[in-house]
Amino acid sequence: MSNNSKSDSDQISKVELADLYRSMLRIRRFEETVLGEFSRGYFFGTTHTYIGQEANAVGVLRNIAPEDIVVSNHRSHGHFLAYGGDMRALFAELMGKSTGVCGGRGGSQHLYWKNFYSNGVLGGTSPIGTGIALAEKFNQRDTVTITFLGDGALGEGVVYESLNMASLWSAPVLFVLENNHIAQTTPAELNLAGSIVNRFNAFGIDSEALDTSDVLVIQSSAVRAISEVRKKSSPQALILNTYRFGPHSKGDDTRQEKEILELRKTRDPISILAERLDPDQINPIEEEVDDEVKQAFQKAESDPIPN
Amino acid sequence: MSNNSKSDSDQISKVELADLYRSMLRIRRFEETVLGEFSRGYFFGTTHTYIGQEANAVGVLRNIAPEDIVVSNHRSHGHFLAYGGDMRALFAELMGKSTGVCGGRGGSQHLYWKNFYSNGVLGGTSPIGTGIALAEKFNQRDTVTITFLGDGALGEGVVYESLNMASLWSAPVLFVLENNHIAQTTPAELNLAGSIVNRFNAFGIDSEALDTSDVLVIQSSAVRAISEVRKKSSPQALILNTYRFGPHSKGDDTRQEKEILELRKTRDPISILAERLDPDQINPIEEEVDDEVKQAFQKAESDPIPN
Amino acid sequence: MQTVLESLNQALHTALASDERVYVLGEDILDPYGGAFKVTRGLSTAFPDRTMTTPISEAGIFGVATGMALRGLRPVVEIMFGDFITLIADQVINHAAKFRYMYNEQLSVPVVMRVPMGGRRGYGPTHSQTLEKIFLGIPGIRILAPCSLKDPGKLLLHAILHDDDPVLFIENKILYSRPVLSHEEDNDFKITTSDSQNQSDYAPAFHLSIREAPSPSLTIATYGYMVDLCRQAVLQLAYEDEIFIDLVVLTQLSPFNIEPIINSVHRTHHLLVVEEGTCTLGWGAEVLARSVENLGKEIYKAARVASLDVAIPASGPLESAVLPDIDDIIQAAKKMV
Amino acid sequence: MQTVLESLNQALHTALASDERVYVLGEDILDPYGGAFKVTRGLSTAFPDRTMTTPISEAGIFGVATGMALRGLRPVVEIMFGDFITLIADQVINHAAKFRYMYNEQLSVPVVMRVPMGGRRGYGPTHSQTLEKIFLGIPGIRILAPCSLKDPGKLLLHAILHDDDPVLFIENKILYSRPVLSHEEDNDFKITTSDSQNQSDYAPAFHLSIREAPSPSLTIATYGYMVDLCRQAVLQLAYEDEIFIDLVVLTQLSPFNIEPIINSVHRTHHLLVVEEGTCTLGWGAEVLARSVENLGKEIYKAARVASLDVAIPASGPLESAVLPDIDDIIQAAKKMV
Ligand SMILES: Cc1ncc(C[n+]2csc(CCOP(=O)(O)OP(=O)(O)O)c2C)c(N)n1
Ligand SMILES: Cc1ncc(C[n+]2csc(CCOP(=O)(O)OP(=O)(O)O)c2C)c(N)n1
Ligand SMILES: [Mg+2]
Ligand SMILES: [Mg+2]
Repeated sequence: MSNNSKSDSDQISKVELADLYRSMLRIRRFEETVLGEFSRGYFFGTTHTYIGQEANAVGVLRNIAPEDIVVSNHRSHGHFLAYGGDMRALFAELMGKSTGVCGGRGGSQHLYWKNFYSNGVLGGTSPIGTGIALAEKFNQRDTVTITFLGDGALGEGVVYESLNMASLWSAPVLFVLENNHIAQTTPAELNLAGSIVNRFNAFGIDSEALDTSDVLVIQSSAVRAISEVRKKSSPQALILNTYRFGPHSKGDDTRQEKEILELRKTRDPISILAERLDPDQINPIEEEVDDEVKQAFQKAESDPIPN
Repeated sequence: MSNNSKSDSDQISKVELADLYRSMLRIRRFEETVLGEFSRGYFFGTTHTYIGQEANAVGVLRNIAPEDIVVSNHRSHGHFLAYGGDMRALFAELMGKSTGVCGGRGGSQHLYWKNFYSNGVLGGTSPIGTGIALAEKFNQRDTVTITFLGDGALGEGVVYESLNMASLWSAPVLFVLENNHIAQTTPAELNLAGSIVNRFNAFGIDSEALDTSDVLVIQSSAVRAISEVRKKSSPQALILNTYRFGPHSKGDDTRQEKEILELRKTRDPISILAERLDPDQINPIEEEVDDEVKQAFQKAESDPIPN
Repeated sequence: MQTVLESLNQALHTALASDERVYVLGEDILDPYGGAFKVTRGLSTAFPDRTMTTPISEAGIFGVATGMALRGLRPVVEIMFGDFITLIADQVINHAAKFRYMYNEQLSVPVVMRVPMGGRRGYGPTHSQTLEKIFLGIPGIRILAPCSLKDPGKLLLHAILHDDDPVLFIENKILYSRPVLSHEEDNDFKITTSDSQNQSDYAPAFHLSIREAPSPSLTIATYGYMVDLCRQAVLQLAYEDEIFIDLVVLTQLSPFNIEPIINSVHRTHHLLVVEEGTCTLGWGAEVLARSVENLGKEIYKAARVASLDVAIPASGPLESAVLPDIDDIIQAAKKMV
Repeated sequence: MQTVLESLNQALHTALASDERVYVLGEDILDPYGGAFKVTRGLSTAFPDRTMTTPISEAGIFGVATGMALRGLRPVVEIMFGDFITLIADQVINHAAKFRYMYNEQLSVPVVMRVPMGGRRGYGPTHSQTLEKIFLGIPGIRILAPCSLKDPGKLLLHAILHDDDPVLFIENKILYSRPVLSHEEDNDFKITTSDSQNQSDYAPAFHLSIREAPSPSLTIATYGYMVDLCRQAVLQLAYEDEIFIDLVVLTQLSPFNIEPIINSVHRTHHLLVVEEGTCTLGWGAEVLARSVENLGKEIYKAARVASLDVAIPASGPLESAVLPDIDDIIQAAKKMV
């Protein structure tokens, strides 16, 4: 397990720090808007927000190659935005508009754009990510496929079928296991026996586990892992211990408020990175992002509904 | 890993040795008869014989308590006979007779009698065995459930769902993994990445692995494992490295004949045990078993067909 | 007035209280959350030892419950969304449903799986389906679907306590918040319970007709939440178009016993089946098939109202266009008579 | 003369040879074994890099193939026994079949799954089923079933090379050893290919009638291995009972296009559907449903011959009693006309 390391950030330019900050803040503000406006009836269905976990998507996806592939799950907004997905198209998708990522057919959990795929059936995406990685390998492309899974998804058997095949056939896939210690309302210890790291290792897949909300640490581990997957053309796992600040979907948080306040104090990736920025860098980014989110929301809102 | 240990057998009475020998020989002769007579049209469907693996079923089931439960798979004849199942009823089941274990409805892979259950869908029995173990536990019975799986069945995701739940809920189940290094025609190394032992351990299930065809060694490990499962009321695994001498079902052995001859020479549980018996013990047992098998076959053969 | 949800929740409480063999398993069913749709609310507080929250392992959970049922318990499993019964297909079809028959009637498997089904909430393609069709007709299981008539909880309770075979209990999500109507309370409809049941079929069938209406010229057969839509359509058709309908409501979908429908069509000669699932090979297909097998040219016209044969979109307007609604029923009925 | 097995095997060879994007995945498909039923024989020798033997992970294999299909390959998956399509239900229904529609037609999933189905080998309850019914009617997949008529291999080849959506290809095990009949070779029957196909439907439908027979009074609709049984029944009914039949054979089961059947029933007014799966909500249910929707009282009588609604026993005599045979078809036909 690595921990926050100041030395990493010393190497990193102010611009890069600002970009990382902006990336995470875009997700944060997007999700806050979704949660805030949901009750006003702008959106259809339900939503799973990424607040608190922003450093994972941003840290992992910041440096991927343009051809790299992302296989995401029900909690996909952060992954989608960090991948480069359009904010207005994502708002529009949640609003069921024809300009949405999938013309409103998919909704929050079912996105496809460029090399980004998400689906709402837990674990079911893992063999698909493995097959995607194999296809790229067979086609002599040195693409890396990144499959995001939550701790709860480790309950699904098909995940282990996938680990086995990915390992047997050396699929160039990075499994990113976001362990936010909870699945819907169930704490990990009621869902998971044994050890997450060992579950990957048992199938011959090396893994690294981090327990940090520092995007720089995640970024550097991810860069290393992705480059190894690419070089060795074989699978690896990155286990990110993380925390969800919001409800599972909407208003269904059964945890103590105190617990969440404490998490927000100690594990907020945005505050952690803010300390590394010059104070005068922050305000302009905040304004820029607020403005982007507001505009994206308004445009999406005035987009046509499909017929 | 343990190995053949002479000291074990020193403690064991001649009667017990003879009983173990008889048990294994009954399976061997039964299976030889099935294979031999199959082409004559006595049996329906197909069959998976246990020749070479007799020490597993006999070693594991020899000392179970009367209330203990066995959950078996497609290769169930050996388990069934070692459990105490009636030979004639098993012949009759394969012949589709109304006196069969399940009146001819189940056939070779689908047996139920007393506390013995088998089904032909690989891996699908594992959550069922876990549920059975839990039910017994909830009912304050100190029963142990023994679930047999093959190396190939480790491909099925539901097995891992079961390991997780068995571990989480402390189900008193002993997983007996018969690794005969092949699944139908596929060698284990083309099917399984990583390590079998680690797959159990990753879910918090302790295991012991043996590489022996000595029934005494298997028996002593099984006795220990079963008594621990019973005492701790929690799951364990026993991994038995073993070898199948016959075809997967009928005439579908793609291995070299040389390889099998070598196995028969070095890993035949019956020859291995025979060395521990007085030579004059053996003949009567052989005759007795031959006679039993012949009678069972003939009776089954003249049993009525169902309507 | 009680809602369907309250009725089902009460049934679970009663089941756990009245029989020690009852266990409830499911994802996220512990209090204070009490399950994704709250049908299991309060159970873990009242019966902590027999309310088991599970990993996200639908096949595994159902297999564990099957094992428990084999050893004398009476487990009830909640599958969080009916869309995921795909994950238990093997455990249902090749295990639980087969055991009694293939083991020569030597044992039985009293397990109940409760599954919330249906759309109209914008949950999108993987959380909105009405998928019981994949199990309808599978030998060895009973499939029940409560509606807002009479006593959905009683149906569930009977399944849990007295049915010795696997039961799939289909709960439409929209139905949860609807009030349960007793036969006596209904001002518009005369409701009779069909007496043409098999001995072993404890799930009632109902006939609804508008009080004092002329004899009907069309039979509508339906179940679940669609009953509510059909009632409204029937009223509108009567008052605006003078089309009078015998509404036949089944609560047991499979094994099929469509005698109440046949009896009605025998008189009306016109049969419309309404269901929320996609049309092709849904419940209605078997209803029409059996009807024509039984009645031949006594059926003048037959039709189905169901979802379009596509995935269910998340976007509200698209979802509405795919799912059947009152107007679809009215239009279909008008075309027939 | 070529057998159905040889025809299918050849199609796989041709597919691999003619398109680099084709991969074949399945359990135990490597030579010398060449797959449980030998349909994949020789592939691993000729195309070692594109013939992948897999772990026993039906869901996983199919999911991997879906991923491959998403990235431009054309994978073909063999599920060793059709009984185990239960294990891929989620991957099929909630993944592969949904993707094109739910991702707004931005991609497609050209994956073919081949599944041996059917009984008559005494394999017992978990290895003898005809289970395609659980996927029939699911939006987004095509279900094909070759028979011994004309060119089963061509059908498979087209599905692999040219169909951009998921295809479930149903192969009856008994059919494997049957000779493939060209239309010209048949002495008893006049065989015509129905021209009432949709543009997108490449799978042919056939009409068979006895040469020089009077006009038929009954339509029998069927597919797969049951075609062989129906042919014999049709001959016997003609020669012994002077009942003349229009035998309509479909090779595409789903999406349903039963125009050829409707056209025939329009003339005969009597429809018998024959299939090997259990009766309730099998293929025949939808055929009857659509027929009565289309034809109303033009159908005088309709019936189905299918398996009894139980698991398939291992014992030969019991299995025979459960599965439909020639005599069942003859008896059913005689009852109708
Ligand atoms: C197969 C399946 N079962 C159940 C669900 C319902 N569900 C959606 S999210 C969720 C919890 C997921 O937990 P985890 O994998 O830890 O991801 P997180 O929500 O914590 O990001 C559940 C149970 C589902 N989507 N798919
Ligand atoms: C779910 C499932 N898939 C495929 C099969 C077909 N099948 C029967 S036995 C077998 C090989 C099993 O290998 P293993 O588990 O190692 O047991 P062994 O035969 O070696 O005893 C296969 C693939 C099956 N019965 N069930
Ligand atoms: Mg989580
Ligand atoms: Mg093996």
